[in-house]
Amino acid sequence: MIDVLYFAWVRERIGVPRETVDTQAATVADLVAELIARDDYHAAAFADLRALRVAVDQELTGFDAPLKGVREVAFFPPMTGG
Amino acid sequence: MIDVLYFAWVRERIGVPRETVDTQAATVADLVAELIARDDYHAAAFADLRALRVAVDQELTGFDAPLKGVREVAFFPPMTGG
Amino acid sequence: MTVRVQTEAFDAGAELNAFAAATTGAGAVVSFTGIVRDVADGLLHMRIEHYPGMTERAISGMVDQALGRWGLMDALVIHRHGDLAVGAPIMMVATAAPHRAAAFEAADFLMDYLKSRAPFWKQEVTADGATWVAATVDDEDALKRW
Amino acid sequence: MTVRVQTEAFDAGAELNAFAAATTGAGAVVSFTGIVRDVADGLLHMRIEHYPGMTERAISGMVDQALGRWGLMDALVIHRHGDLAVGAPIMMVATAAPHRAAAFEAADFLMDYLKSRAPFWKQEVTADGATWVAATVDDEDALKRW
Repeated sequence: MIDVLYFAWVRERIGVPRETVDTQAATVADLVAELIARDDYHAAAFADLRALRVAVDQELTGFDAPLKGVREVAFFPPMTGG
Repeated sequence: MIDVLYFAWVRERIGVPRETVDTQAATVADLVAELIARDDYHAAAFADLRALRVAVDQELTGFDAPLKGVREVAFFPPMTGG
Repeated sequence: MTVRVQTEAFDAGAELNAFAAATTGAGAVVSFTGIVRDVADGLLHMRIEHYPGMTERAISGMVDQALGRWGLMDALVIHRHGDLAVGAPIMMVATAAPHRAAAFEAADFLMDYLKSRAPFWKQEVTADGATWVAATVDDEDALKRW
Repeated sequence: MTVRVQTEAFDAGAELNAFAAATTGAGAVVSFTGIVRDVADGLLHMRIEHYPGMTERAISGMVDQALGRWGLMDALVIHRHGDLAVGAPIMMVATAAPHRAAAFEAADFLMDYLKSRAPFWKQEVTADGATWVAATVDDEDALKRW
Protein backbone atom coordinates (compact mmCIF):
# COMPACT_ATOMS: atom_id res chain seq x y z
CA MET A 1 0.00 0.00 0.00
CA ILE A 2 1.34 3.37 -1.02
CA ASP A 3 -0.05 6.81 -0.17
CA VAL A 4 -0.24 8.83 -3.37
CA LEU A 5 -0.43 12.63 -2.93
CA TYR A 6 -1.34 15.29 -5.48
CA PHE A 7 -0.69 19.03 -5.36
CA ALA A 8 -1.74 22.17 -7.23
CA TRP A 9 -3.37 21.55 -10.64
CA VAL A 10 -2.55 17.82 -10.48
CA ARG A 11 -4.73 17.63 -7.36
CA GLU A 12 -7.46 19.61 -9.13
CA ARG A 13 -7.47 17.35 -12.20
CA ILE A 14 -7.58 14.17 -10.14
CA GLY A 15 -10.16 15.58 -7.76
CA VAL A 16 -8.64 14.37 -4.49
CA PRO A 17 -5.52 15.44 -2.55
CA ARG A 18 -4.47 11.89 -1.72
CA GLU A 19 -5.43 8.26 -2.17
CA THR A 20 -4.08 4.97 -0.89
CA VAL A 21 -3.14 2.61 -3.70
CA ASP A 22 -2.72 -1.15 -3.46
CA THR A 23 0.03 -1.76 -5.98
CA GLN A 24 2.95 -4.00 -6.87
CA ALA A 25 4.40 -1.41 -9.25
CA ALA A 26 8.19 -1.64 -9.35
CA THR A 27 8.84 1.98 -10.32
CA VAL A 28 7.12 5.35 -10.32
CA ALA A 29 6.55 4.99 -14.06
CA ASP A 30 4.76 1.65 -13.48
CA LEU A 31 2.60 3.28 -10.82
CA VAL A 32 1.74 6.11 -13.21
CA ALA A 33 0.67 3.56 -15.86
CA GLU A 34 -1.67 1.92 -13.32
CA LEU A 35 -3.11 5.29 -12.28
CA ILE A 36 -3.69 6.37 -15.90
CA ALA A 37 -5.69 3.17 -16.47
CA ARG A 38 -8.05 4.02 -13.60
CA ASP A 39 -10.14 6.79 -15.18
CA ASP A 40 -10.14 9.91 -17.37
CA TYR A 41 -9.23 12.18 -14.45
CA HIS A 42 -6.02 10.34 -13.77
CA ALA A 43 -5.33 10.08 -17.50
CA ALA A 44 -5.74 13.86 -17.86
CA ALA A 45 -3.47 14.60 -14.90
CA PHE A 46 -0.70 12.36 -16.24
CA ALA A 47 -1.12 13.29 -19.93
CA ASP A 48 2.25 15.08 -20.12
CA LEU A 49 4.83 13.74 -17.70
CA ARG A 50 7.30 16.48 -18.67
CA ALA A 51 5.00 18.93 -16.88
CA LEU A 52 5.14 16.88 -13.67
CA ARG A 53 7.58 16.35 -10.85
CA VAL A 54 7.61 13.41 -8.45
CA ALA A 55 8.76 12.98 -4.85
CA VAL A 56 9.23 9.56 -3.26
CA ASP A 57 9.08 9.55 0.53
CA GLN A 58 9.39 13.35 0.37
CA GLU A 59 12.55 13.39 -1.73
CA LEU A 60 12.46 14.78 -5.27
CA THR A 61 13.35 12.03 -7.74
CA GLY A 62 12.74 10.74 -11.29
CA PHE A 63 10.00 8.59 -12.84
CA ASP A 64 12.41 5.65 -12.97
CA ALA A 65 12.74 5.58 -9.16
CA PRO A 66 12.05 2.15 -7.57
CA LEU A 67 9.11 1.79 -5.20
CA LYS A 68 10.34 -1.07 -3.02
CA GLY A 69 9.72 -0.17 0.63
CA VAL A 70 8.26 3.22 -0.30
CA ARG A 71 5.35 4.63 1.73
CA GLU A 72 4.53 7.88 -0.01
CA VAL A 73 4.65 9.14 -3.60
CA ALA A 74 3.67 12.70 -4.55
CA PHE A 75 2.97 14.20 -7.99
CA PHE A 76 2.93 17.92 -8.66
CA PRO A 77 3.87 20.63 -11.18
CA PRO A 78 7.24 22.41 -10.99
CA MET A 79 7.47 24.28 -7.69
CA THR A 80 6.93 28.03 -7.42
CA GLY A 81 8.12 28.97 -3.94
CA GLY A 82 10.12 31.98 -2.77
CA MET B 1 43.76 79.84 -2.25
CA ILE B 2 42.91 76.17 -2.02
CA ASP B 3 41.74 74.24 1.04
CA VAL B 4 43.83 71.09 1.33
CA LEU B 5 42.35 68.27 3.46
CA TYR B 6 44.04 65.17 4.83
CA PHE B 7 42.45 61.99 6.16
CA ALA B 8 43.49 58.86 8.05
CA TRP B 9 47.27 58.23 8.17
CA VAL B 10 47.92 61.07 5.71
CA ARG B 11 46.40 63.45 8.27
CA GLU B 12 48.49 61.84 11.03
CA ARG B 13 51.76 62.20 9.11
CA ILE B 14 51.13 65.82 8.18
CA GLY B 15 49.88 66.65 11.67
CA VAL B 16 46.84 68.75 10.69
CA PRO B 17 43.48 67.81 9.15
CA ARG B 18 43.46 70.79 6.76
CA GLU B 19 45.42 73.81 5.66
CA THR B 20 44.78 76.69 3.29
CA VAL B 21 47.42 76.91 0.59
CA ASP B 22 48.24 79.97 -1.53
CA THR B 23 49.26 78.34 -4.80
CA GLN B 24 49.38 78.79 -8.54
CA ALA B 25 49.85 75.04 -9.13
CA ALA B 26 48.27 73.97 -12.40
CA THR B 27 47.62 70.36 -11.43
CA VAL B 28 47.32 68.17 -8.35
CA ALA B 29 50.83 66.82 -9.08
CA ASP B 30 52.22 70.38 -9.08
CA LEU B 31 50.48 71.05 -5.76
CA VAL B 32 51.96 67.85 -4.30
CA ALA B 33 55.46 68.98 -5.39
CA GLU B 34 54.94 72.29 -3.56
CA LEU B 35 53.68 70.53 -0.45
CA ILE B 36 56.61 68.08 -0.40
CA ALA B 37 59.01 71.04 -0.48
CA ARG B 38 57.43 72.50 2.66
CA ASP B 39 58.82 70.16 5.34
CA ASP B 40 59.64 66.56 6.27
CA TYR B 41 56.07 65.83 7.43
CA HIS B 42 54.63 66.63 4.03
CA ALA B 43 57.51 64.82 2.34
CA ALA B 44 56.77 61.70 4.43
CA ALA B 45 53.05 61.81 3.70
CA PHE B 46 53.60 62.08 -0.06
CA ALA B 47 56.55 59.67 -0.24
CA ASP B 48 54.59 57.05 -2.21
CA LEU B 49 51.82 58.48 -4.36
CA ARG B 50 50.63 54.97 -5.33
CA ALA B 51 49.43 54.62 -1.72
CA LEU B 52 47.35 57.79 -1.98
CA ARG B 53 44.06 58.81 -3.50
CA VAL B 54 42.98 62.36 -4.32
CA ALA B 55 39.62 64.11 -4.52
CA VAL B 56 39.18 67.51 -6.15
CA ASP B 57 36.10 69.42 -5.00
CA GLN B 58 34.88 66.17 -3.45
CA GLU B 59 35.17 64.08 -6.62
CA LEU B 60 37.70 61.27 -6.82
CA THR B 61 40.21 62.00 -9.57
CA GLY B 62 43.86 61.51 -10.62
CA PHE B 63 47.08 63.39 -9.84
CA ASP B 64 47.02 64.94 -13.32
CA ALA B 65 43.71 66.74 -12.58
CA PRO B 66 43.82 70.54 -13.27
CA LEU B 67 43.30 72.92 -10.35
CA LYS B 68 41.86 75.95 -12.19
CA GLY B 69 38.84 77.18 -10.23
CA VAL B 70 39.18 74.43 -7.63
CA ARG B 71 38.37 75.23 -3.99
CA GLU B 72 39.16 71.98 -2.18
CA VAL B 73 41.68 69.16 -2.64
CA ALA B 74 41.80 66.12 -0.35
CA PHE B 75 44.49 63.45 0.04
CA PHE B 76 43.87 60.10 1.72
CA PRO B 77 44.67 56.37 1.58
CA PRO B 78 42.39 53.93 -0.30
CA MET B 79 38.97 53.97 1.33
CA THR B 80 37.77 51.23 3.68
CA GLY B 81 34.05 51.80 4.10
CA GLY B 82 31.22 49.28 4.25
CA MET C 1 19.29 27.05 11.85
CA THR C 2 15.69 28.25 11.99
CA VAL C 3 13.08 27.02 9.48
CA ARG C 4 9.46 28.03 9.90
CA VAL C 5 6.57 27.19 7.57
CA GLN C 6 3.44 29.00 8.69
CA THR C 7 0.18 30.69 7.68
CA GLU C 8 0.66 33.64 10.06
CA ALA C 9 2.23 36.89 8.93
CA PHE C 10 5.67 37.72 10.36
CA ASP C 11 7.52 40.94 11.20
CA ALA C 12 10.60 40.96 8.97
CA GLY C 13 12.35 43.68 10.98
CA ALA C 14 11.80 41.93 14.31
CA GLU C 15 12.95 38.62 12.79
CA LEU C 16 16.09 40.28 11.39
CA ASN C 17 16.94 41.81 14.78
CA ALA C 18 16.34 38.55 16.67
CA PHE C 19 18.42 36.64 14.13
CA ALA C 20 21.33 39.11 14.31
CA ALA C 21 21.19 39.27 18.13
CA ALA C 22 21.41 35.46 18.40
CA THR C 23 24.49 35.34 16.17
CA THR C 24 27.82 36.36 17.71
CA GLY C 25 30.91 37.04 15.63
CA ALA C 26 29.15 37.76 12.34
CA GLY C 27 30.40 40.75 10.37
CA ALA C 28 27.69 40.53 7.71
CA VAL C 29 23.96 39.81 7.81
CA VAL C 30 21.92 39.67 4.61
CA SER C 31 18.13 39.42 4.51
CA PHE C 32 15.67 38.89 1.69
CA THR C 33 11.95 39.51 2.06
CA GLY C 34 9.47 38.46 -0.63
CA ILE C 35 6.25 40.47 -0.80
CA VAL C 36 2.97 39.80 -2.65
CA ARG C 37 2.81 42.05 -5.73
CA ASP C 38 -0.39 43.11 -7.47
CA VAL C 39 -1.04 41.80 -10.99
CA ALA C 40 -2.39 43.62 -14.05
CA ASP C 41 -6.00 42.57 -13.57
CA GLY C 42 -6.11 43.10 -9.79
CA LEU C 43 -5.09 40.45 -7.30
CA LEU C 44 -7.64 39.51 -4.65
CA HIS C 45 -4.98 37.41 -2.97
CA MET C 46 -2.09 35.07 -3.57
CA ARG C 47 -2.84 31.50 -2.48
CA ILE C 48 0.09 29.28 -1.59
CA GLU C 49 -0.23 25.51 -1.33
CA HIS C 50 2.54 23.38 0.13
CA TYR C 51 3.46 19.78 0.93
CA PRO C 52 3.55 19.50 4.74
CA GLY C 53 6.52 17.49 5.92
CA MET C 54 8.44 17.60 2.67
CA THR C 55 8.54 21.41 2.81
CA GLU C 56 10.39 21.54 6.13
CA ARG C 57 12.62 18.68 5.05
CA ALA C 58 13.54 20.24 1.69
CA ILE C 59 14.23 23.66 3.24
CA SER C 60 16.32 22.20 6.07
CA GLY C 61 18.35 20.32 3.46
CA MET C 62 19.14 23.45 1.45
CA VAL C 63 19.93 25.47 4.58
CA ASP C 64 22.34 22.71 5.72
CA GLN C 65 24.03 22.89 2.34
CA ALA C 66 24.35 26.70 2.55
CA LEU C 67 25.73 26.60 6.13
CA GLY C 68 28.49 24.22 5.06
CA ARG C 69 29.34 25.66 1.68
CA TRP C 70 29.63 29.29 2.81
CA GLY C 71 30.72 28.72 6.40
CA LEU C 72 27.72 30.63 7.70
CA MET C 73 27.28 31.29 11.39
CA ASP C 74 23.54 30.85 11.02
CA ALA C 75 20.65 31.02 8.57
CA LEU C 76 16.91 31.62 8.84
CA VAL C 77 14.05 30.74 6.49
CA ILE C 78 10.41 31.65 7.07
CA HIS C 79 7.87 30.77 4.36
CA ARG C 80 4.12 31.30 4.54
CA HIS C 81 1.31 29.35 2.92
CA GLY C 82 -2.43 29.99 2.68
CA ASP C 83 -4.12 33.17 1.38
CA LEU C 84 -1.90 36.26 1.33
CA ALA C 85 -3.03 39.82 0.56
CA VAL C 86 -1.22 42.22 -1.78
CA GLY C 87 1.67 43.82 0.10
CA ALA C 88 1.91 40.98 2.64
CA PRO C 89 5.25 39.29 3.31
CA ILE C 90 5.47 35.86 1.65
CA MET C 91 8.80 34.66 2.90
CA MET C 92 12.12 35.70 4.33
CA VAL C 93 15.70 34.46 4.29
CA ALA C 94 18.53 35.71 6.51
CA THR C 95 22.19 34.68 6.52
CA ALA C 96 25.03 35.59 8.88
CA ALA C 97 28.71 35.20 7.95
CA PRO C 98 32.11 36.67 8.88
CA HIS C 99 32.27 38.58 5.58
CA ARG C 100 29.85 40.04 3.07
CA ALA C 101 30.46 37.85 0.01
CA ALA C 102 29.49 34.64 1.84
CA ALA C 103 26.36 36.19 3.35
CA PHE C 104 25.23 37.54 -0.04
CA GLU C 105 25.93 34.38 -2.02
CA ALA C 106 24.30 32.09 0.52
CA ALA C 107 21.12 34.20 0.63
CA ASP C 108 21.02 34.31 -3.18
CA PHE C 109 21.52 30.51 -3.32
CA LEU C 110 18.76 29.89 -0.78
CA MET C 111 16.35 32.08 -2.76
CA ASP C 112 17.07 30.21 -6.00
CA TYR C 113 16.57 26.87 -4.28
CA LEU C 114 13.43 27.91 -2.41
CA LYS C 115 11.98 29.06 -5.73
CA SER C 116 12.42 25.74 -7.53
CA ARG C 117 13.09 23.02 -4.94
CA ALA C 118 10.80 23.77 -1.98
CA PRO C 119 7.34 22.26 -2.52
CA PHE C 120 5.21 25.40 -2.71
CA TRP C 121 2.77 26.26 -5.48
CA LYS C 122 1.46 29.79 -5.98
CA GLN C 123 -1.96 30.63 -7.32
CA GLU C 124 -3.11 34.13 -8.26
CA VAL C 125 -6.73 34.74 -7.34
CA THR C 126 -8.45 37.60 -9.23
CA ALA C 127 -12.10 38.48 -9.91
CA ASP C 128 -11.82 36.23 -12.99
CA GLY C 129 -10.78 33.18 -11.00
CA ALA C 130 -7.66 31.41 -9.85
CA THR C 131 -4.55 30.82 -12.00
CA TRP C 132 -1.59 28.66 -11.06
CA VAL C 133 1.69 30.53 -11.41
CA ALA C 134 3.91 28.71 -13.92
CA ALA C 135 7.54 28.01 -13.11
CA THR C 136 9.84 29.69 -15.61
CA VAL C 137 12.87 28.35 -17.46
CA ASP C 138 14.82 31.19 -15.79
CA ASP C 139 13.99 29.78 -12.36
CA GLU C 140 15.39 26.40 -13.34
CA ASP C 141 18.41 27.96 -15.07
CA ALA C 142 19.16 29.96 -11.92
CA LEU C 143 20.06 26.70 -10.15
CA LYS C 144 22.87 26.07 -12.61
CA ARG C 145 24.76 29.03 -11.15
CA TRP C 146 25.47 27.03 -8.00
CA MET D 1 16.45 57.48 -1.79
CA THR D 2 17.60 57.75 1.80
CA VAL D 3 21.27 58.34 2.68
CA ARG D 4 22.29 58.88 6.29
CA VAL D 5 25.81 59.36 7.64
CA GLN D 6 25.74 59.46 11.42
CA THR D 7 27.54 58.64 14.68
CA GLU D 8 24.41 57.25 16.38
CA ALA D 9 23.56 53.56 16.39
CA PHE D 10 20.54 52.49 14.32
CA ASP D 11 17.96 49.72 14.61
CA ALA D 12 18.38 47.61 11.46
CA GLY D 13 15.02 45.83 11.89
CA ALA D 14 13.10 49.07 12.40
CA GLU D 15 14.89 50.63 9.40
CA LEU D 16 14.06 47.59 7.24
CA ASN D 17 10.38 47.75 8.20
CA ALA D 18 10.13 51.50 7.61
CA PHE D 19 11.89 51.15 4.26
CA ALA D 20 9.61 48.30 3.12
CA ALA D 21 6.46 50.09 4.34
CA ALA D 22 7.36 53.24 2.37
CA THR D 23 7.83 51.26 -0.85
CA THR D 24 4.69 50.13 -2.69
CA GLY D 25 4.76 47.56 -5.45
CA ALA D 26 8.06 45.91 -4.54
CA GLY D 27 8.17 42.13 -4.64
CA ALA D 28 11.68 41.86 -3.23
CA VAL D 29 13.53 43.68 -0.47
CA VAL D 30 17.19 42.87 0.29
CA SER D 31 19.09 44.24 3.27
CA PHE D 32 22.72 44.08 4.28
CA THR D 33 23.95 44.95 7.76
CA GLY D 34 27.65 45.28 8.55
CA ILE D 35 28.63 44.59 12.16
CA VAL D 36 31.90 45.28 14.06
CA ARG D 37 33.81 42.01 14.49
CA ASP D 38 36.37 41.31 17.16
CA VAL D 39 40.01 40.86 16.09
CA ALA D 40 42.60 38.33 17.29
CA ASP D 41 44.20 40.59 19.90
CA GLY D 42 40.94 42.03 21.27
CA LEU D 43 39.26 45.07 19.77
CA LEU D 44 38.53 47.96 22.15
CA HIS D 45 36.60 49.62 19.37
CA MET D 46 36.51 50.31 15.66
CA ARG D 47 37.08 53.97 14.82
CA ILE D 48 35.71 55.26 11.54
CA GLU D 49 36.85 58.55 10.03
CA HIS D 50 35.04 60.10 7.08
CA TYR D 51 35.10 63.11 4.77
CA PRO D 52 31.99 65.17 5.60
CA GLY D 53 30.28 66.44 2.47
CA MET D 54 32.06 64.14 0.07
CA THR D 55 30.69 61.08 1.89
CA GLU D 56 27.04 62.01 1.31
CA ARG D 57 27.82 63.09 -2.24
CA ALA D 58 29.67 59.87 -3.13
CA ILE D 59 26.99 57.63 -1.61
CA SER D 60 24.15 59.53 -3.29
CA GLY D 61 25.97 59.12 -6.60
CA MET D 62 26.26 55.35 -6.26
CA VAL D 63 22.66 55.00 -5.08
CA ASP D 64 21.50 57.01 -8.12
CA GLN D 65 23.46 54.67 -10.34
CA ALA D 66 21.92 51.59 -8.67
CA LEU D 67 18.36 52.98 -8.89
CA GLY D 68 18.73 53.50 -12.64
CA ARG D 69 20.68 50.41 -13.55
CA TRP D 70 18.45 47.93 -11.69
CA GLY D 71 15.15 49.82 -11.91
CA LEU D 72 14.86 49.86 -8.13
CA MET D 73 11.79 51.27 -6.43
CA ASP D 74 13.96 52.65 -3.66
CA ALA D 75 17.27 52.24 -1.85
CA LEU D 76 18.57 53.08 1.61
CA VAL D 77 22.12 53.55 2.89
CA ILE D 78 23.01 54.26 6.52
CA HIS D 79 26.71 54.47 7.46
CA ARG D 80 28.13 55.33 10.86
CA HIS D 81 31.39 57.03 11.79
CA GLY D 82 33.10 57.60 15.16
CA ASP D 83 33.94 54.93 17.75
CA LEU D 84 31.98 51.67 17.41
CA ALA D 85 31.99 48.77 19.89
CA VAL D 86 32.33 45.08 18.95
CA GLY D 87 28.93 43.79 17.85
CA ALA D 88 27.64 47.26 16.95
CA PRO D 89 26.07 47.89 13.54
CA ILE D 90 28.45 49.79 11.21
CA MET D 91 26.26 50.31 8.20
CA MET D 92 23.21 49.10 6.34
CA VAL D 93 21.99 48.92 2.76
CA ALA D 94 18.44 48.10 1.65
CA THR D 95 17.09 47.78 -1.88
CA ALA D 96 13.52 47.28 -3.15
CA ALA D 97 12.72 45.96 -6.63
CA PRO D 98 9.92 44.16 -8.48
CA HIS D 99 11.97 40.92 -8.56
CA ARG D 100 14.69 39.29 -6.51
CA ALA D 101 17.64 39.36 -8.93
CA ALA D 102 17.60 43.17 -9.21
CA ALA D 103 17.30 43.66 -5.45
CA PHE D 104 20.21 41.26 -4.76
CA GLU D 105 22.52 42.62 -7.44
CA ALA D 106 21.90 46.24 -6.53
CA ALA D 107 22.60 45.61 -2.82
CA ASP D 108 25.77 43.68 -3.72
CA PHE D 109 26.87 46.52 -6.05
CA LEU D 110 26.24 49.16 -3.38
CA MET D 111 28.30 47.19 -0.84
CA ASP D 112 31.24 46.88 -3.24
CA TYR D 113 31.12 50.59 -4.01
CA LEU D 114 30.70 51.68 -0.40
CA LYS D 115 33.73 49.58 0.49
CA SER D 116 36.09 51.25 -2.00
CA ARG D 117 34.49 54.50 -3.19
CA ALA D 118 32.86 56.09 -0.16
CA PRO D 119 35.39 58.16 1.84
CA PHE D 120 35.51 56.21 5.09
CA TRP D 121 38.66 54.94 6.80
CA LYS D 122 38.55 52.26 9.48
CA GLN D 123 40.96 52.01 12.36
CA GLU D 124 41.16 49.08 14.78
CA VAL D 125 41.86 50.20 18.32
CA THR D 126 43.30 47.52 20.64
CA ALA D 127 45.28 47.65 23.92
CA ASP D 128 48.42 47.85 21.74
CA GLY D 129 47.26 50.98 19.92
CA ALA D 130 45.44 51.97 16.77
CA THR D 131 45.97 50.40 13.33
CA TRP D 132 44.52 51.66 10.06
CA VAL D 133 42.70 48.92 8.17
CA ALA D 134 44.34 48.45 4.76
CA ALA D 135 42.22 48.25 1.63
CA THR D 136 42.69 44.92 -0.12
CA VAL D 137 43.25 44.12 -3.78
CA ASP D 138 40.07 42.03 -3.53
CA ASP D 139 38.05 45.11 -2.62
CA GLU D 140 39.30 46.91 -5.71
CA ASP D 141 38.86 43.83 -7.90
CA ALA D 142 35.26 43.50 -6.68
CA LEU D 143 34.42 46.73 -8.55
CA LYS D 144 35.36 45.13 -11.86
CA ARG D 145 32.34 42.85 -11.58
CA TRP D 146 30.04 45.80 -12.32
